[in-house]
Amino acid sequence: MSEPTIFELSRPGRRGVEMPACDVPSRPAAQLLPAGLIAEAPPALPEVAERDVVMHFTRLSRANFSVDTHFYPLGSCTMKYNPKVNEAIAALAGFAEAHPYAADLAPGLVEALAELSEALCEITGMAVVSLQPAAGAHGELASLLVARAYFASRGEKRKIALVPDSAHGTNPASCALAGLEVQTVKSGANGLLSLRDLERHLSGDVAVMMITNPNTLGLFEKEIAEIARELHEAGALLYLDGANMNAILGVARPGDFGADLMHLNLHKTFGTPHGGGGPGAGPIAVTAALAPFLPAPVFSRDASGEAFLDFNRPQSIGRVRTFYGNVGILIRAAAYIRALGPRGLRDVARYAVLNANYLRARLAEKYPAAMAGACMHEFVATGEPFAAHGVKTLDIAKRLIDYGIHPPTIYFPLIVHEALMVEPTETESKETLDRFVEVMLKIADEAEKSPELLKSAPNTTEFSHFDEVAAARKPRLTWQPPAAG
Amino acid sequence: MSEPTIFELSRPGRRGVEMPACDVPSRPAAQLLPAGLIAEAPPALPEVAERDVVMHFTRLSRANFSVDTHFYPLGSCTMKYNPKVNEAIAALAGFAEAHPYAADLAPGLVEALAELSEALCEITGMAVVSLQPAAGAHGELASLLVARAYFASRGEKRKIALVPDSAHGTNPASCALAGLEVQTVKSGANGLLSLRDLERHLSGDVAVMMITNPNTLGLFEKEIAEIARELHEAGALLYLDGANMNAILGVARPGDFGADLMHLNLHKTFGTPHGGGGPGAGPIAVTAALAPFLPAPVFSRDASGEAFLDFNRPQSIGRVRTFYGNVGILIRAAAYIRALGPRGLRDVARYAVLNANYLRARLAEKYPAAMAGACMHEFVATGEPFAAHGVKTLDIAKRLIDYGIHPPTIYFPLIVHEALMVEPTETESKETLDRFVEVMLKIADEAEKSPELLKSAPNTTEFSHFDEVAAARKPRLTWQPPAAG
Amino acid sequence: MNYIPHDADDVRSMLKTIGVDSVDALFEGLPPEARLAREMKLPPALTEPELRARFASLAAETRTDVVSFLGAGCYEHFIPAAVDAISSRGEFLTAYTPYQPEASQGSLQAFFEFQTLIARLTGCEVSNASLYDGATALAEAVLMARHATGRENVVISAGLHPEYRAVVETYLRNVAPEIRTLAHDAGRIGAEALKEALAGEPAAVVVQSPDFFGVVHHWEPLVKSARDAGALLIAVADPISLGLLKRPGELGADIVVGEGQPLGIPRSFGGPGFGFLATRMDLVRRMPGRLVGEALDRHGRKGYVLTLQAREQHIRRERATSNICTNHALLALRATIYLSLMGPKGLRSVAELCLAKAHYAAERLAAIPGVRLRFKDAPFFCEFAVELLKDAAKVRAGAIAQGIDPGVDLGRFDPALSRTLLVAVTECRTKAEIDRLADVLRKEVAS
Amino acid sequence: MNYIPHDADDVRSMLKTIGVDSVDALFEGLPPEARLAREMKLPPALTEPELRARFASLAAETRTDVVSFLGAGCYEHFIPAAVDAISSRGEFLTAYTPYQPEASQGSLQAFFEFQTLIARLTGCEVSNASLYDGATALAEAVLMARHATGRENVVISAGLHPEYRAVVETYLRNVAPEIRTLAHDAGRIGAEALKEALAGEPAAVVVQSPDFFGVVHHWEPLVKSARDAGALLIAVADPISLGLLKRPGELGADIVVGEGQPLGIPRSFGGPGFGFLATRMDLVRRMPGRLVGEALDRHGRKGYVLTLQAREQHIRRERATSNICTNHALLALRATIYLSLMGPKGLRSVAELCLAKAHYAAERLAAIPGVRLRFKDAPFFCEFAVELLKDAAKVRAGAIAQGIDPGVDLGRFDPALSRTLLVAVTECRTKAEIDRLADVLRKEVAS
Ligand SMILES: Cc1ncc(COP(=O)(O)O)c(C=O)c1O
Ligand SMILES: Cc1ncc(COP(=O)(O)O)c(C=O)c1O
Repeated sequence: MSEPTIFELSRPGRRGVEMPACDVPSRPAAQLLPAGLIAEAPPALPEVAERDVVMHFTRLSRANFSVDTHFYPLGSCTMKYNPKVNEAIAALAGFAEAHPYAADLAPGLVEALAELSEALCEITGMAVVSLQPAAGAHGELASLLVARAYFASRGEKRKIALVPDSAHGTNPASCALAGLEVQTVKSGANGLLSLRDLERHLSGDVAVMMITNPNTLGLFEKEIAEIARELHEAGALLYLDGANMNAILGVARPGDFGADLMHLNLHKTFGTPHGGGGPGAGPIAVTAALAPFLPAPVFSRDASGEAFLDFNRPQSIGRVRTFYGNVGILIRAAAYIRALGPRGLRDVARYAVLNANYLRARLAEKYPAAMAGACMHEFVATGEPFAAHGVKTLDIAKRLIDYGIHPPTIYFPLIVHEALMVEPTETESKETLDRFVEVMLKIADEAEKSPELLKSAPNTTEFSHFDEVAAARKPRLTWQPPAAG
Repeated sequence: MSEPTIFELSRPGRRGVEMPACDVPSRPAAQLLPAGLIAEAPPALPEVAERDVVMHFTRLSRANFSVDTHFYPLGSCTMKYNPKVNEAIAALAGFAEAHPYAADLAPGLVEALAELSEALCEITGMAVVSLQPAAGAHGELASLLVARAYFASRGEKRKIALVPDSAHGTNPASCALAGLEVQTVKSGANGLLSLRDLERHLSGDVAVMMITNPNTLGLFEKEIAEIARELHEAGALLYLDGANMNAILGVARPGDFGADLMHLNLHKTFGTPHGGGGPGAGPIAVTAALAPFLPAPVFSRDASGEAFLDFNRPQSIGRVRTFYGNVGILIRAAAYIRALGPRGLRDVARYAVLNANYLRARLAEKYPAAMAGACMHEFVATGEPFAAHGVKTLDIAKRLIDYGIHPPTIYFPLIVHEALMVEPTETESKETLDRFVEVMLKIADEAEKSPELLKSAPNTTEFSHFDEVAAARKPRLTWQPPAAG
Repeated sequence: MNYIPHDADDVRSMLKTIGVDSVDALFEGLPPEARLAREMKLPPALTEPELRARFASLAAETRTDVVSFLGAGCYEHFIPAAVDAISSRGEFLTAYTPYQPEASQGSLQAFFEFQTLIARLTGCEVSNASLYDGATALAEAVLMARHATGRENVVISAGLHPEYRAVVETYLRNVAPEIRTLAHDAGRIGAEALKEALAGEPAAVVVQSPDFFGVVHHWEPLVKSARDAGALLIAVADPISLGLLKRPGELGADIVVGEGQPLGIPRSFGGPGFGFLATRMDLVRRMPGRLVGEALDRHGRKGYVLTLQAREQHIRRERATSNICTNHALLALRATIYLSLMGPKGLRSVAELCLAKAHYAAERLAAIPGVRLRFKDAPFFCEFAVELLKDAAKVRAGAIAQGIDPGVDLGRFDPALSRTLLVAVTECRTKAEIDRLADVLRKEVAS
Repeated sequence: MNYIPHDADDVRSMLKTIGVDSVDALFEGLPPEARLAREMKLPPALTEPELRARFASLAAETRTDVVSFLGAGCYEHFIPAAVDAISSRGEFLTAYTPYQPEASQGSLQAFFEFQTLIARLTGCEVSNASLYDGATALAEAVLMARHATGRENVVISAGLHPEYRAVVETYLRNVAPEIRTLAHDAGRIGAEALKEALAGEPAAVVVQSPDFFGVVHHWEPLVKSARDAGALLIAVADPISLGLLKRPGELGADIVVGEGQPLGIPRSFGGPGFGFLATRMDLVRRMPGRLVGEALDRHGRKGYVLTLQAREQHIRRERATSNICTNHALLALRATIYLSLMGPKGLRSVAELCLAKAHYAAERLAAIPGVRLRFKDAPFFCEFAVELLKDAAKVRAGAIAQGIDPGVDLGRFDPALSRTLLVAVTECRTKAEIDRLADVLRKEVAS
């Protein structure tokens, strides 16, 4: 039974929530505003009862896979368990009801955000943090603008950004947005960057190199320190895409291996829920040299140790958003960091890496990893061996849905053919991993013996095999009432 | 994929929630308690991670039908929409964290409960209310004990309770618990009690007659006032089972048609959620003559109008439970009553009755109502016409599950063959009712043309056709680890 | 607000289908004298914002800022956030009794797990799926024992919560057996008193441990004496204490009952919590309340159903084991989630924290001039009674003014105890709060 | 707490499968110089009770008791309980971007409904599935306009929220176009100023209405002038005001953006809310952010998929229309639920209440000696600026001491406005509160 849209449930005159009568002496709106401003009718929102709304959206929710209901090893996204206590904490009236221009009335919140900023500095090994960016991509943009402001302050006109071919799409897109010219750097056969490749691209025009470490193949860039050194010698900066920090929390710090600036995805590494696509939070952390250029304000402390919002940053690039950041998410991450403590955070990395390697090892025979050797928190396998049976990675992904498992990330990174990017995260138990292996091996078997099972998958869901090409060719992006027949 | 039990998810040493270290100077438990009191090992609870718990119970929840997800026309249970705002209100710290022996620190709560008591008096037309009983059956017991105390105070030794054959099972069971002897009174062919039948049972030994009105056939007992009069003349009391108050809110009041004492099911009439079986709340309301015998304490007001808990009730039957009642539920009901106001409550009855009659009329051809004519908030149809096809009411019920509708109450009341008791409630829209009709007619058609579809139903659920006889013969009521093989 | 979706067109077309002219016509069957001719005298309807404002302001009157040492059957224990998050899901919250197993496996399996947890917690073979509260569970247990033994009378220990005793008395009022009190001596149950109490061929002996005064009793001698006297031993237990203390069922208690509120349920001014009742398999057909059992479906797959329903009112009517229908399922679910989250180690540590903090508090309070422990030598769990030189109600009022609710003034139960405070200390109280309690009491008793 | 389920046995057996001796061995690929040799200097781990206590005490420092008249882009509106109840469901909360449509129909349909609601609210043909906030939505709209028109420069009205302007400037910093300010005259936009501002071949004209000072502008002349000048008109709108005011899209605005926080989202110190961006279908392939579209599956059944992904960074990389990936989906869901619950009548009545109460407040405040409306003759919606005889920061501090936060001290944006308060009055403020505001301001300005 497919659920109708909320518009189809609408009936003229039906009411959901009603508002109280006006308690002030008042005139009609038409007398309070000049002619021509008021719409004849309110917008055509659906007219539904509260009961309809609750049933409709509750039913819709049940059509989702989610971390709370399914194993969700979506590579690059760190779909770990999101602690319920953090939801309760973020909902506390003292946080949820604070107004951004009444920081003076919310000193505890300012303190919490200052503590978070400090913790992120210690975790990354960087000097100063800005909590403003709303997500990873936003942090990338903010950082690149910081880098550009830094060079501008030195009278340098560097305009090139080096981006590995394995990079996430947001990296080159952020460069473009920041007015930088992207040059793609090829990964080596081992999936890593090499000094030699890099040297070919280095010049006085290079402003920044964006490196994801561990990279999107789940490998640690071994030459990172040398790369940083060469970049620095060439006067360029090393940007660290921190999306994969889950692998190295407490084990290695970007600031220690040469990063000048970076973003974090709190919605990945620090356990905040992904919300069906967001919101996240993408704080950025920079070295002392770059700190003057951070978006203002920054959470800081005065001489007496009191936390405050520091607006007085004359070299700042300005704002990248209104107010101070996605505070509701920041608070969850702050609570997560406090809950785990330094050892707990380090264990996150250790067990995330253990889980990934366990899956890698158990699946290797049927799903060879793109690169040999140990991985970090995730690994990229290839579905190529099944090509002989006419089976693609996409088919494997869809078949997983039939077994109640959310598919891994597929076809990313772009440099791996038929990529299948598996990130189990540390919160999943050995039993869950074993079941995943069992299912994956069963699917491999099916692929060989009855590939049609995969080609037709998923077979257990309400819908299957959407015609996405037709959908994009003639997009229908809003609900339209059926044409009167 | 059936969900394993929480015990099967257990792994030794795995931890969910942990407790802080002890912050007081302390000795080991064995030094604080004498030998022999402490268990060697704690109870064998499952050892699971928070992630396991959340996933397990979230998944389990998804295997339920519920008001939030399905139409749920379960007769006699008034499965109306449960407003979400009442959940938020009951969770307010000032209510949820109040201690029963600190009423002095919760004057607003005492006020709310006094207002609720008063509202229930006005709604029922009775004099005084006790909020103590935890559910309808509990209210029945409390009321019957009140009745017995009343007679005892008058030196009367009446021991008979008259109970119609259409009564809910709790009525006779409560009589038995109260030490009363049950005599069953037959309903007339029209489904109603008649004075003449009653007279046959009346005697100086009759303490009370329990009447559900509207009765469990969904009919209003037309002779109720006369019956009350005759009972009173015989010195007996009229107990009103208020489970069906949804039909007459604001339209008719038990106190006005002769009831001496009654219970309400707040979890039916006043929109509190049913919780998968409870908790409910079953306040009782009585006339002034019976008020002295109510369980103590009672929410009352002093001369200045201040609400207080009145413990000083020397003739009280005593307590029927600890503390004051299911306050979490009472608060929800209090909010519901305040939200709807007198007209909204009256509309509840009007639309509940409208909805039931609409369904009755539309289904009449295929599912004849047990009794002719208009019904109140529910009606009882019979599945008998389908007997010719080997189809029972149970089969129809199970087939409804395939269509995503929770079955009506079946095989109750006992006096209707193959009973199908349908209570749509007022919160359901005409569209929902129309869909139900459509499905019911389709099922009728299936019953005639392909009865095996019904006999095998449900076909869309994980389980179907449990062997309940075997389950009762060799009950397995706790999870047992598989015998070592 | 009224949550009614109909508009005038709907009503018109529905009336037409029904074949009447007006909604009023549907009520014509009601005799005029039964009808209310006026509008009910209730406050007018409120919109959601008004409703929230009204109840928020009533709730705001509660002094949640006062640190509470109240217990006496209703305790502040830590409730993990996941308990609320899961139990508030609509599918659990808005379903009803799982009579249709195919549409209710979620609730059924959860209750089956609940039964197993309670059985393990109490050391019994079987538990039902919840009753209203601890006191009604006890009353039901007493009735069970009377049926099982064919005997009439009951022995109740003096340490039983007075409200539990009151409820048992109410339930037994009309069968009027003898209720004998098992006297305590300086808080403890002596062999002599036990012997005396058991003399009257009782059906059951009821002992609470930790009892109303917090005192912990040894089950073994009680079980033995009850058995020797042909009576069933009914144990009333605090479920948190069972994280640490011996399980009465394992030691031979015939029925174990108690209040489930401490297991992840807010105090809510005393309800709803839930009652649990666990016993031996050979008494299962005498149990009150719902039972969930494993069952195989037509494909031989294991699922869950309500079972042994022949005990219940909807089948057996006046011969049912109890009149209960609606139970406290949602609270049982909360306890199921709570116990699953805590696990054996978590529950033990809650119990150990309660024990340690209560003993620290008792030491601190006992050191105050004018304060002494009522039962100096009796072992206790998380609660203890102190006798004051002053009126307990006055001391309590004075302490509250300083932000501390120091305990339940036992004068409310017995004028003879009007200088006694019952102090509960759970894992939620910090050392700083206990120290403040001691300071405040010192001041109040001295003043 | 660490939410890691492994025990030593698990680890041992997993390491064996992997073929290494220790977890450390898995990190051997990390060069020693990259590794942290010490433990991070962070406070130690907390258990759940400690964590809650710590954050509850930080939250308790917030003065939620002070009645707030603050707005300036972040508003207190009533949030129906059903919004929280539904949006907190795990299936919505813990899913991610619906790349796998078969496993994400719930989110996809909700976002499709969101797009439709925003399109209808703004009077546009199409909306995306959310951006970060109103200001970034505006910056994206400006970039869109630059691409669509092939022009460089931008005109921004003086009434734009200063933080929005700052964000646009940051985003445009490295393309360095001319940003001309469209001056206001006594709060309003005059024909002359408009003409002057439009002289430089702008790609877009950005006008906010109700603007930062609460003033409402007429869209028609703005649309016409922009069109005549070959520029796109970008409207920045308060979604609540669109319950009452004319919809800019219907009047010809090319792009309508705004902040979604007022639609059922708590203030949370300024985030997360969400940005909305709606436009004409002919600009759809230039839009930033995710789009959900209808699609037919192999059985011809209508469902939903992410569509037009070729615009996005994961496909188009440096040529994408935007770099956005993670968006503000959960907040878009909240708005979807909010708008569904309110319906056209509900939203209109919220807007009307805001309007009426703000006007009542303005009248009350304007009557106070030493207080005057900054723009006496300009129409306004729910917010207005008042000029005080005194320093606004001092007046505000004095009022807060009396439990009223009277408005935003505009000195924080511009020292020239240090005697100006921006007062927002939503449907949540009562007459009594507004009267108290007036009393308190009277006192503070006089003192
Ligand atoms: C490696 C990498 N970099 C950057 C991003 C962008 O982060 P966000 O989606 O938070 O904008 C992602 C997110 O998916 C990512 O995986
Ligand atoms: C007619 C009738 N009477 C009494 C009861 C008993 O109420 P409760 O289940 O609340 O104990 C019910 C409940 O189902 C009922 O329908």
